[in-house]
Amino acid sequence: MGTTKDLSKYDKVFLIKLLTDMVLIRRFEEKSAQMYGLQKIGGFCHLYIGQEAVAVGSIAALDLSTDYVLTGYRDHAHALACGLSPDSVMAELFGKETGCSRGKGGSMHLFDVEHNMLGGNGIVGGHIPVATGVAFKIAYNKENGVVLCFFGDGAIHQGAFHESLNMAKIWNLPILYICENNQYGMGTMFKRVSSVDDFSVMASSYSMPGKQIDGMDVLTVYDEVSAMTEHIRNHKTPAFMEIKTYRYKGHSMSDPAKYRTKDELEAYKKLDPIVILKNDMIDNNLLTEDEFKEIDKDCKAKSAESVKFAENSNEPPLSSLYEDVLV
Amino acid sequence: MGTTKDLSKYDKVFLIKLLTDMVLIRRFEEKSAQMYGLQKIGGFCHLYIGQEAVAVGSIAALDLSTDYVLTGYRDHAHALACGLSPDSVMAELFGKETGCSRGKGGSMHLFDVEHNMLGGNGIVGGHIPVATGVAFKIAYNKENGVVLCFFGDGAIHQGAFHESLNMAKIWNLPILYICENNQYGMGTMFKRVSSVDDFSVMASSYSMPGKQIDGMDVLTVYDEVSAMTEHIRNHKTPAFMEIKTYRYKGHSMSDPAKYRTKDELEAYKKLDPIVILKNDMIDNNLLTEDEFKEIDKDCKAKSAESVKFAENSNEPPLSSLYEDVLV
Amino acid sequence: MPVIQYREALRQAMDEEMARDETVFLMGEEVAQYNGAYKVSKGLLDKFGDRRVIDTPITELGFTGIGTGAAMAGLRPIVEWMTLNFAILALDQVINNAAKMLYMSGGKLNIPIVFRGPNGPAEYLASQHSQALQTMLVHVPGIKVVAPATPYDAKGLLKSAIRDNNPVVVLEAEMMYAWTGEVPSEEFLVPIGEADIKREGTDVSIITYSKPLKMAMEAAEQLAQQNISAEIVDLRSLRPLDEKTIFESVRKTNRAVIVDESWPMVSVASHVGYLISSQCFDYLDAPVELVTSEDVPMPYNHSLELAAQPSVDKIIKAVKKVLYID
Amino acid sequence: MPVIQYREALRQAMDEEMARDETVFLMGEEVAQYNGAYKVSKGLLDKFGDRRVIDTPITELGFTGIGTGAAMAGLRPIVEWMTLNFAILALDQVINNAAKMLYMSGGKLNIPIVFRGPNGPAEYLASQHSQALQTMLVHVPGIKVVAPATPYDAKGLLKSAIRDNNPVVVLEAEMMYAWTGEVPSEEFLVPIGEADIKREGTDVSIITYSKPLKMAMEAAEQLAQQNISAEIVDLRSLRPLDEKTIFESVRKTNRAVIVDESWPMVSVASHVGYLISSQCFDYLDAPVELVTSEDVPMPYNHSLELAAQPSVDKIIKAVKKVLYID
Ligand SMILES: Cc1ncc(C[n+]2csc(CCOP(=O)(O)OP(=O)(O)O)c2C)c(N)n1
Ligand SMILES: Cc1ncc(C[n+]2csc(CCOP(=O)(O)OP(=O)(O)O)c2C)c(N)n1
Ligand SMILES: [Mg+2]
Ligand SMILES: [Mg+2]
Repeated sequence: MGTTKDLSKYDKVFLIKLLTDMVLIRRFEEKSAQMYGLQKIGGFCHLYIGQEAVAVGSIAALDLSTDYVLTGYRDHAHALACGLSPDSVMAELFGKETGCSRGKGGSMHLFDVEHNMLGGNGIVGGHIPVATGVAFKIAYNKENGVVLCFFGDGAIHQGAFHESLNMAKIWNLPILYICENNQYGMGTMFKRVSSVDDFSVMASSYSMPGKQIDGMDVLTVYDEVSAMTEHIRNHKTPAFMEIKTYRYKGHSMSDPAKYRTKDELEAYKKLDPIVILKNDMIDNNLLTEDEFKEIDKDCKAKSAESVKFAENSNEPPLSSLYEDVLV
Repeated sequence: MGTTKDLSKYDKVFLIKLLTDMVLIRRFEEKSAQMYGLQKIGGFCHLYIGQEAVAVGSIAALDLSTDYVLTGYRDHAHALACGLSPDSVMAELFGKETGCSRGKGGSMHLFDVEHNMLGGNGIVGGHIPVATGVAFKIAYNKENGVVLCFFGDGAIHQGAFHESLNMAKIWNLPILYICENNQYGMGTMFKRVSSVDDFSVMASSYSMPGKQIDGMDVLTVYDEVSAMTEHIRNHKTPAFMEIKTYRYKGHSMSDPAKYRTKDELEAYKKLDPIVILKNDMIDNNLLTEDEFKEIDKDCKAKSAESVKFAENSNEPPLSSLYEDVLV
Repeated sequence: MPVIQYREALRQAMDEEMARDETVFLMGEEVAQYNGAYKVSKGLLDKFGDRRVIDTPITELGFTGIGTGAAMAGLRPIVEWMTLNFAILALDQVINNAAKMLYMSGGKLNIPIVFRGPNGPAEYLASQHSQALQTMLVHVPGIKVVAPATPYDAKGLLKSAIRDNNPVVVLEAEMMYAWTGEVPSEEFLVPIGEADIKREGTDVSIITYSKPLKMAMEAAEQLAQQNISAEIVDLRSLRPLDEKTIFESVRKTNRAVIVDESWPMVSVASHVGYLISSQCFDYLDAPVELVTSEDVPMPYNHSLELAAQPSVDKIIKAVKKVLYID
Repeated sequence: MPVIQYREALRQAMDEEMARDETVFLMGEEVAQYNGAYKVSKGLLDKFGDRRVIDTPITELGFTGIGTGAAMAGLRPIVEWMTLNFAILALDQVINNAAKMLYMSGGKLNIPIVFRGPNGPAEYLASQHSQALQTMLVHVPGIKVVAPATPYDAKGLLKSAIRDNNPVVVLEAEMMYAWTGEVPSEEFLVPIGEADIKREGTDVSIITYSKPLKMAMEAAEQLAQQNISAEIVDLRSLRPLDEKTIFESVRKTNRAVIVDESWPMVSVASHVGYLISSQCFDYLDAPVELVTSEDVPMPYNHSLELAAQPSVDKIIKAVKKVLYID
């Protein structure tokens, strides 16, 4: 804590971007929670607050002109980190025509082909084979891209995980499987349903590199994912990474999260990913409190605007009920 | 080869039993092949010739008053090793009323509740969760039994394997997962579809003991499975074992097995499990050529009688078509 | 008579049967410490302990198969699927093992197991979380399928399901869990395989089950004000199907509307529609009408998702159609 | 015109389409080095190499999802299921991803993929290996399902399926692979969604698809000798269903028998039976009859398994019933 972390190897503009992306996600999710409370948003709404460093740090390591991102239903952050506008995401949460999925997908099904963000999936583990298939296409076309496939500590026990990693390895597919271990699958502490505490050991069942890293420091995530994706591109192999993180809110808006202690939550909040980067940057004279306030104000404004945009957008027409079933 | 293996620690009667069980399976399977050729048996018929030491050696380590056996569709040998009569098995292959499944199950679905042989399953990997459930019942009732769950090198990649082993470990279920690696899944050499050459490494993904052993020497199988089931009973943990073996015939009666060389087949035949035990016993003066001939004659006779029995048995009545759908 | 919620009725059924038979246990995602994703198993962990109320990992195929194996070996598992949408992953174990084991074993191994969970759309849950999947189960011989729509039927049918020596699927619904109704405090069972006339009528038979029952009752109310007397047949059990009660009603009213919230093609609705058409051929004064969900995945937008489902208005329209009114 | 086997017709379709479009590839168990469990992909590995003809591990859920992801990213996969019985394990990927992706993404991500393999009973394969599972797929919006019964239709429909920009399931059958028929050497397509009158008739419409077509044709032959003229409607496409052709035929003959080898409850047969009953209400001179498999798992014993399935005699009996003959 006391010692200053040396950030000299990073470009300031880049650091500002990481910080801004995390703050935007934080403020956007807070807005989502607020709108959910006002019943502007319904159904399942899974917030990412506390985990910002994972999506931001790992997606910052990608080139989204060739690389792809797929994740589960806790996908607002990944969408924003891929570059979707807060407007198009909030409009989707509102179920409006201007949403990134035309109001038909909702919170769990955010897509954006332009940014290679291929969802968003509501079935735990269901997107792991799909993401593997996207990596298959990259290999089939001899492209240079990499797929990041995010899933949780609950999803890793699904058979789809086992089947996918084996095929990814025998076909040398360029994909990094990232288990976002936020400690809980709904109300279940991950150790209660897992025969291993360190998921990275599972990589050896598929003879692929595996690593467990800290997910509260966005720069650690960025460095490790950069190195691993580099390795994937160079050695034509899939890889696995467990990123340890924590979600501050309940599993979804309807979960009071009674299954964990206040102390546990407070302890993690001391490791807040935004505070960590902010302080490191201040220590390195790359940021001032005022500059941070500016960034925060800006992100709050963007989130507020996204709500205005969503509110002013039209509902999809009734006719769209019958569209997009088949092309 | 040259050096004599010391069998002094084994009871002669026991060794004779192992030898007889293996010879019976060999002769029974040969009869099955013959009857298939005569179209007395139809559909899929998967022979066990070459793998006899695995079923015989491992099931010999059990007490079938408390222990259970479940396997896949290559189940004739496991049924016989559990003590089902050749008559009831052959009659089932013939689809007769006197078959162990009343002629409704056939080759892939042999059952015998009296001998705790709970199938026989045609879905690759489908019985792995079921066998785990049988172990769950043992633990639930605080019984002392163990379940042997046999499956192949092809089945291990199914998601059901991954899901089952994790639950077996978190609930401390008494089950030994035995991967009978006979090198091929249908026409596919196992290494072509597996990211690992040594399956026993997979055990660490479920923090359970894992071991790879030779499956051509029935005494090795017996000793290793005895030790592992002992460990399971004492430490209340599941375990995993890969048993290396080889099938002499095609995947099923309809497979000419063109995907492997004659040399490979011949090389394995030199490790024939029956020949190995026979020679070891002769070297230890526990068996004479004549005694072996007697055993063989006896097993041939039993197999021939099973055919007579099957032929003389009745077809199930048409009314039975509508029975056993619900109790 | 005590008035309780549908979820409480289910809880009572499990509570009573677990107390009655030590081999009955409950397993599923979040059923123990979290008291159930929809609080159906509230308090059961505290009462019966973690030997009999068991949280599973998120492995539908695996724990459905484990339940099947445990049943095969003599226990009586209740397997909770958090929703039927996720149970698609488990269908192999239900169809290939639970439903066929008795048959494949020549009558040796029956599977006394209950699979239960919410089925059908709730609200704002989009395509993957809003499916009514009864077709996939009712099609398959070797299992029973029930779909209670009242707390009374929920308790009575779940108790019968737990005591049944065959695999029984109990279809519930998120939206029904908070529904209330009278449930006697004395022990009772509702036999599997019997439909129930929820409202007597003479002009038209509205045949339905599960969540749409409420809409059908509401529609019948409004129709009554227009002097149209609708009889409401609640199937309750989908496999086996109580054809006798269905046919008796239609032979009396000579008109039938079937309300089913699943997709229309190859649905329980069209199957019952066929049965009525062929078995009441000489009694029908009009073609049987179906009111189902639209033949589309479920959209997230709320007005669209409501438009995709059956409604009171759609039912009234269908009734008027079979009555050739305006 | 060349007379070829059904399996060869399928092979030609894949061969031609793979030659025509580099993004088309084939994946499945034993499709490459073994030339297919039923030799449908014979020679394709030699011709196209292991980049485009790929053996998979035995992981139906996994490779079905991988195919879906590859299609989502722009390739045109043909996924072979060794049999539909095993594809139950893969249904989650078909129903929750392939069928819904276009809808959930608001029209952004279509899934141009073909799922194909043998469906329905063969011989001596018992309960788990003898299922006709079309119900599970035809019920679901967002996919197309075809079931060709002749080499000509097999080639034409598979080619159309490969070129279709939606998920298409092609249902084949072990027993049909060796069937022979005329197939032109020139390129042709059979459009998805069009039924085909396989035999013209005036007294009764026999509506069927897939393997039972042969029995229906045989029955029609025998009926002709008794001066009963049966028209045979081969559905070919189950989703979308060519209702127009079905209704036209029934409105002409006024009688319908539907032959379907799947289980009776909630089947394509009962669905079509409902559609005819309601849409041809004023034309039907008799209730629609169904000839399906018995409502039981498939037994291994051969006489029992034959008794469990449709037969020429059962079809003739049903035809006579709708004609009120003896
Ligand atoms: C196949 C399936 N089973 C169950 C669910 C219900 N469910 C949604 S999220 C969730 C917990 C997942 O936890 P984890 O994988 O750790 O992801 P996290 O929510 O922590 O991001 C469950 C059980 C589902 N959506 N899909
Ligand atoms: C789920 C499923 N997929 C495919 C098949 C077809 N099939 C039957 S056996 C087999 C190969 C299995 O190989 P392995 O597990 O090594 O067992 P072995 O036959 O060698 O004993 C396959 C692909 C099946 N029965 N079930
Ligand atoms: Mg988690
Ligand atoms: Mg093998």
